Amino acid sequence: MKKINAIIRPEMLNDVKAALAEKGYFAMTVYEVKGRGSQKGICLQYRGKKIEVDMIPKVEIDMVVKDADVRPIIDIIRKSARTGKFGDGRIFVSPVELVAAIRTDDEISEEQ
Amino acid sequence: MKKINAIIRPEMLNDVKAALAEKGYFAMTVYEVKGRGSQKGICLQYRGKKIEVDMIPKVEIDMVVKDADVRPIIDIIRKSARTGKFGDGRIFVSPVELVAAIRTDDEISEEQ
Amino acid sequence: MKKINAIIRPEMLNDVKAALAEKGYFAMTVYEVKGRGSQKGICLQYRGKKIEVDMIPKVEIDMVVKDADVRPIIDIIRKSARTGKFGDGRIFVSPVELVAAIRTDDEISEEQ
Amino acid sequence: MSLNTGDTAFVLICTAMVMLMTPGVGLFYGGMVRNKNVISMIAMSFIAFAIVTIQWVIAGYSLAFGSDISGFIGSLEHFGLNNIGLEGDSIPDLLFMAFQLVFAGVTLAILTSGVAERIKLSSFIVLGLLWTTFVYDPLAHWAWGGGWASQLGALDFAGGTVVHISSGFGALALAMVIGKRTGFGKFSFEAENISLTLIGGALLWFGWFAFNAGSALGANGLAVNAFVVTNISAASGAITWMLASWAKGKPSSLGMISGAIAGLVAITPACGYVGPLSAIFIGAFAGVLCYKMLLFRVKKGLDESLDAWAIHGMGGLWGALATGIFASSAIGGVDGLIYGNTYQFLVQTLDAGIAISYAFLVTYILAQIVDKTMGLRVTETEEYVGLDISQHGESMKA
Amino acid sequence: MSLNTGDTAFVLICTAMVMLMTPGVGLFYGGMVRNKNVISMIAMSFIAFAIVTIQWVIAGYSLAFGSDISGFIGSLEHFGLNNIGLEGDSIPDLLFMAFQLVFAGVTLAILTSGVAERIKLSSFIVLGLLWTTFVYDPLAHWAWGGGWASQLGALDFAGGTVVHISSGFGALALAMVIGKRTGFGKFSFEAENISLTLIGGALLWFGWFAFNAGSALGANGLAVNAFVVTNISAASGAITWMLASWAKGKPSSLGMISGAIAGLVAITPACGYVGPLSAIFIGAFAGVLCYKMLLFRVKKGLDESLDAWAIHGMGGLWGALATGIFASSAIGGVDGLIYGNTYQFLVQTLDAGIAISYAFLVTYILAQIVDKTMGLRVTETEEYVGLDISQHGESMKA
Amino acid sequence: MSLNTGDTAFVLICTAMVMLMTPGVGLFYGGMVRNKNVISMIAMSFIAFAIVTIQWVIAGYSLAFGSDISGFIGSLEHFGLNNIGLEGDSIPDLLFMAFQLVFAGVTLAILTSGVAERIKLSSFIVLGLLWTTFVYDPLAHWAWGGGWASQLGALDFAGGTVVHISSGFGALALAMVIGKRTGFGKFSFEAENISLTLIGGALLWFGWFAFNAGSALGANGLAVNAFVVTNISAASGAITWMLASWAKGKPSSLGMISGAIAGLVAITPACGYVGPLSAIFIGAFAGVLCYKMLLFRVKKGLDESLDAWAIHGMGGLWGALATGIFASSAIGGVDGLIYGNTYQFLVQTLDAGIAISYAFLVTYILAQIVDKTMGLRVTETEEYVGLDISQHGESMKA
Ligand SMILES: Nc1ncnc2c1ncn2[C@@H]1O[C@H](COP(=O)(O)OP(=O)(O)O)[C@@H](O)[C@H]1O
Ligand SMILES: Nc1ncnc2c1ncn2[C@@H]1O[C@H](COP(=O)(O)OP(=O)(O)O)[C@@H](O)[C@H]1O
Ligand SMILES: Nc1ncnc2c1ncn2[C@@H]1O[C@H](COP(=O)(O)OP(=O)(O)O)[C@@H](O)[C@H]1O
Repeated sequence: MKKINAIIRPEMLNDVKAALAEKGYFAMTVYEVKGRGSQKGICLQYRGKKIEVDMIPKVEIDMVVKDADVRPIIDIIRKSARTGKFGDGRIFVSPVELVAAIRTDDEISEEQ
Repeated sequence: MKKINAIIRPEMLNDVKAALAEKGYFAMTVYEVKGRGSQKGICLQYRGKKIEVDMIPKVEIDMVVKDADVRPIIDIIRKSARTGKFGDGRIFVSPVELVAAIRTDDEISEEQ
Repeated sequence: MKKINAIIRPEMLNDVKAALAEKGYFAMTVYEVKGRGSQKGICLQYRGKKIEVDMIPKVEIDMVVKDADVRPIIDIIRKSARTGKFGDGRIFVSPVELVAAIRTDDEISEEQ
Repeated sequence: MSLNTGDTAFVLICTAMVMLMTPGVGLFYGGMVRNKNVISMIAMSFIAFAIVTIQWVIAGYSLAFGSDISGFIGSLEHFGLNNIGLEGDSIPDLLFMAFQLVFAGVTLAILTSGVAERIKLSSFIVLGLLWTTFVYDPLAHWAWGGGWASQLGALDFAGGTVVHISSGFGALALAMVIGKRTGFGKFSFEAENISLTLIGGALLWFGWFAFNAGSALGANGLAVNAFVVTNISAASGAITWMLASWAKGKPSSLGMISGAIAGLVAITPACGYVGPLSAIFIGAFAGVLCYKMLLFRVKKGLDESLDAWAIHGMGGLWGALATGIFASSAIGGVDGLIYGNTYQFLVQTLDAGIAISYAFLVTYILAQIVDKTMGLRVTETEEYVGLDISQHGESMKA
Repeated sequence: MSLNTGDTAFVLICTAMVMLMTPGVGLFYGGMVRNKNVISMIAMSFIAFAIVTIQWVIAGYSLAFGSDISGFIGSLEHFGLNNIGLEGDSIPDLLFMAFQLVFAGVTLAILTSGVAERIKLSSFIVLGLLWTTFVYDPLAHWAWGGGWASQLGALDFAGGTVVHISSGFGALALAMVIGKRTGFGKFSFEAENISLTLIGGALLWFGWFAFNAGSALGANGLAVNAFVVTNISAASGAITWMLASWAKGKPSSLGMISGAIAGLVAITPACGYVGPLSAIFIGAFAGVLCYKMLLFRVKKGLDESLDAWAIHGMGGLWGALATGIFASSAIGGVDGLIYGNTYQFLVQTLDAGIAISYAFLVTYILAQIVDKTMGLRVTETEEYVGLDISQHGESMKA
Repeated sequence: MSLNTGDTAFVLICTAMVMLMTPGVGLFYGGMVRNKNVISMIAMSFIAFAIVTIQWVIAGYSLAFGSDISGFIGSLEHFGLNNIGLEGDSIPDLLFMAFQLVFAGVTLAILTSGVAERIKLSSFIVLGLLWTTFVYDPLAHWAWGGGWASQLGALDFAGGTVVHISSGFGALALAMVIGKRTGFGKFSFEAENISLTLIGGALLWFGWFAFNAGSALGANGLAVNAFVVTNISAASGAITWMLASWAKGKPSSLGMISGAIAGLVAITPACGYVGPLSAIFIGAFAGVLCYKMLLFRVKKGLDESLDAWAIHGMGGLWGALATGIFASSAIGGVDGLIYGNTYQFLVQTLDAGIAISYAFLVTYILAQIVDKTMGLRVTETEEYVGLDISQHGESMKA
């Protein structure tokens, strides 16, 4: 199992959710976050001085999925969240060793 | 070290915290999130059409713990957060390579 | 790639951001969280009884960085977020397998 | 007597201020529910006000203030505001109608307490219309429209019985019919937006001046007395609830503001009849009483969710009795028990008792009817996702 | 005639209540934008009020209410409040000035709808000063300062044309000049703080009583009529918008409160001329009409972002016509179409038509001038990071 | 002279509006603190109001307005409102008492600025009772109750000295006794809920009309003058603070609203004595002055946490002097410096100077006493977890 961690524009959340749902990917957890990207922050010209701005509201989507679903999900997110402008966001994938339901005793562990 | 990532009903947070504390598990970080589960969202009947609802407020608890504590903690969370109805939530476990205090120079790394 | 996960005092966020930026570490995602630490919660004396308090507002900084950057970043955070009192926070490091941009098709995977 | 601009100005502004209490109730309650039901809670108060406005203009006012039929209800002579004009005695009749309208509106808003986080919006609208017609309008008639209670000499200056007993005990009946929130007793239901509650509380305290002093229907000494004792009782209730809860744990801001509301409720029927020192006591006792009633309600496992019963119902009951105890003829022309007028105290008791029974029973029946026909309650799934999404298709953030 | 304390008290308090509408507009709109622009939205309403205050005291009042020049504008005789004193006819002249000031303030605040989330603060200040001078002041003069419209007998009791048509169609023109928000049509722009919007809506409803009833300039029967029909129309609009949107999906609280505002807008010009039953209809129709106009606006892909056009513009237009239709001489001394007075209806149509054209055109030109000289809009980067940070250097939390 | 309904209506409503300023102060400050102290900040303003209500009714009113003892304090003749009845000169005496009560309440709420995020609730209650008795009541007596300042002819129309100098310099003294917040100078303390602050600011601006115009104690020309200059000064202060801070960085909404408050503070003592054009200047200067004072305070490393000193203290001082400078006998019967009356300016300076010394010193002593006996400050742990949890057992969300 992998955790996909996608940080996107808040305005694209609905589209991304819909695009994922269409392909059967429902389960997710959503966080309201703030972030700054890698391009050394964003510069606002302000009366001569440049002010570096950071901490722009973003939405993070976490999905824990089977290994095989990682690639298609990344593609869907990319397609539905891309505007081509700075700030579109980023996707991180990391390992998850165990998934346990709370309602039932179901568990899935390791590589799947 | 492992990170336990439990997404539960907001209403159960107090019980879960208390149950964990009773067994000596204090340290945790809590997030307010929204989520949708795996059962293809929840359907509301609305005037004939089904509307799929997502994004229900949840609380996420993150605990970084020793490997040996993972199983007991999962059991405690399951016991204290379970209502048996949809929406009880889910627990994810993933690896943590290093834990470093900020106040002191203490560090714990890798498998423990 | 590694994910650095630093939970700090909200009041130190500006300093930490600035200290990181100075050394060229810009990209990060910030969460408002609540947390309790490992010292069995914090006890308030209240009319004889001790009340254990938890869930103090904290800020979490997530940074996904190259393996080589982990150590310097931890040092910077420690230096800029430390007050020496309880509640300074904690840093976790965990593996990230893939980083994908959304705006472009750039990807970085595994050990870097 | 011709119109008086001072009185008219006063009652006009008071009417606007009482209107503001309705969203005030919504915010007050909205802050106490879970995040997924905040919008529902606030919206219901607006909706209550909107539907009562139309009902009142069409029939409600006439039912309450039309010429008396057997002491129970008003005739329909003022249907559609027929014959309610811009003339009047010191203030225009139409203004009196409007001032009474905003009372009816806020009362229905208080009733939402009992069904918080689980009522179906459509059923609330239907129930609300029935309730204001069959519970509020008769009670208003009894006390102020020439009904039996006023004939007996029962005192209710600004609506302790009409507004607070009716909505408090109505909310209790509703809560019993609709049933507990899923997980009640197992989950913890904590106030999630206390700052909203405090904003609502501020608007309530503000509006209550108009509610009570405005009931003098003129900018006169009586209004001033009502204004002053209202404030004193609120302060006094806030302090005693805070202290009583402090004795058991930490003094929460919710307790403090609830105590203020308890004090405001209790002084409502009395404010035209008692003086400042009585007000200190009335408020102080209300703060402790309503706090104990809340604890009692919780202990009994009743999910009268946001405590309209404990605060408005029991606070209103205490206020009705306190009026019979502390009334001083120097202020409102009638003496109470402490000045030897046992009759007044008995009338107050009787009036409150009948109002309680009537409000509880009729609300219970109406709720059963709505429940049997269209269903009062949302499905468990809808309750789980929250009323904001399931009833309004909206949510706070993200 | 000497001063009347009742009338003076009434208009003083009404002036304060209308002032509260300005932050009310800010909160109402602030709840509808993305989190990164909330502060900007609320702050602009305060800033609008502050700059209009100074402009009005220096020149605006005189332009609107100075002695008539060719039916178009007032003279500068009252420059710097010259000769506006504490005497007056029932209320002091200076109070009339203040009451009119708060109207001018809130009107500019409504205009911010069209440029939400993308206007440069400095440009807004310049544009705001120009707009209030060249659009608001003439329109106020036409209707209330002895200009051509009042000479013709056009009726606008509390500002349907002066306030709502001007700001609604002005916002539309502004939106066209400044262009769509980045991502409009691609992103979803959802209201992120609905509780703020509902707080704002509550303050607006509250203040509107003063806006409309206060326009009687005295605590008299006319004020009472205006007060009552205002409330009815608001309730009626809230209900019909809710029902209309319910027919298509879930009844949102935003729809309900927008319907209330639509009802309030529509009754504004009419409130001194029509009675309660007409008010039910005027509000009801406004609720549906403005809802349809909102859908139309969305369908056309226009980013008049927070619907000042649909609600204030079209609601104001409907109100102007409705005044010409439903006016009853029993209330305000003038009959409308349904009482056979076709002339009045035609005058209303003409007045509204000219006001629409003038407001739209002049706003368009002023916006172009500001755009060409200093640039109306923030850079794309600034828009991306949000106006809170880019214009004010602040943000909500963390 | 008998009661006047217009005047009575006016002062009644003004009293309610000033009451709303107290939670307004709570929201204003609540938005500026860290999330873990929001509830504490708002709750303290309610609690301040509640305890002052009871204190005022029992003794405070008499200390301030009882018959003069040596120019310093009033006698206890009105203990428990003894002999304060419903008759009066144009308005009932009891109403005058209530109007003065709400002033005393809001003043104590302002004082919380200096101890924000670190005071122990129980100590605040004790200190608050002492402070209102030993600082507020004498100052009110000096200015309005027949004390030495009024005998000398010092002018303070609505409380620049009594309310703002007292609370501003009092807050400074408190801040010095209680000490800096942990981490002050090292942490950054940023406003975390600016929308709450703006809501609070709106309520303050609204209520201030009643505060200043109501001080005319009647709906007359003087009230109208006070109303108009109040608004002008607020607008003017908002604009100049905004511009002054713009010159150094971005114009924050906090600066804009703080400037408005500065303008409101500065016009408070002057509003019954100066005209609109003076008001533009008084507000404008206040905006810049208080902004500079804030910067000065920060530079000095003083943790007078939410700037009551800079805004209320220094704004109040400027207002007292400005009254002595700009007073015009055409408005309030007294001339100031610019009309050649040097005496008035000197009296104002003396009055302000003594008030500053008295308020600072006595507050300092009272704070020391409370600190030595019960401890003013929470423990470091309690401060760390926040006052919401540690003092009230509550928290915002999750
Ligand atoms: N290395 C990183 N670690 C943590 N979060 C990141 C990292 N890079 C980007 N982010 C998150 O992604 C968001 C969008 O990134 P950004 O660089 O602005 O996208 P783009 O490259 O398309 O402009 C940031 O605001 C931040 O929250
Ligand atoms: N695969 C997943 N990835 C991320 N979050 C998940 C995933 N599955 C569940 N969640 C989170 O857990 C919450 C509860 O899950 P849900 O499926 O509703 O529990 P249950 O299976 O008991 O109904 C969801 O709202 C979501 O936040
Ligand atoms: N084991 C853990 N798992 C998850 N979060 C933790 C853990 N330990 C600490 N934290 C987070 O870090 C925050 C600060 O930790 P704390 O123990 O108070 O620091 P300190 O040791 O300096 O007092 C806590 O509030 C919590 O959010």
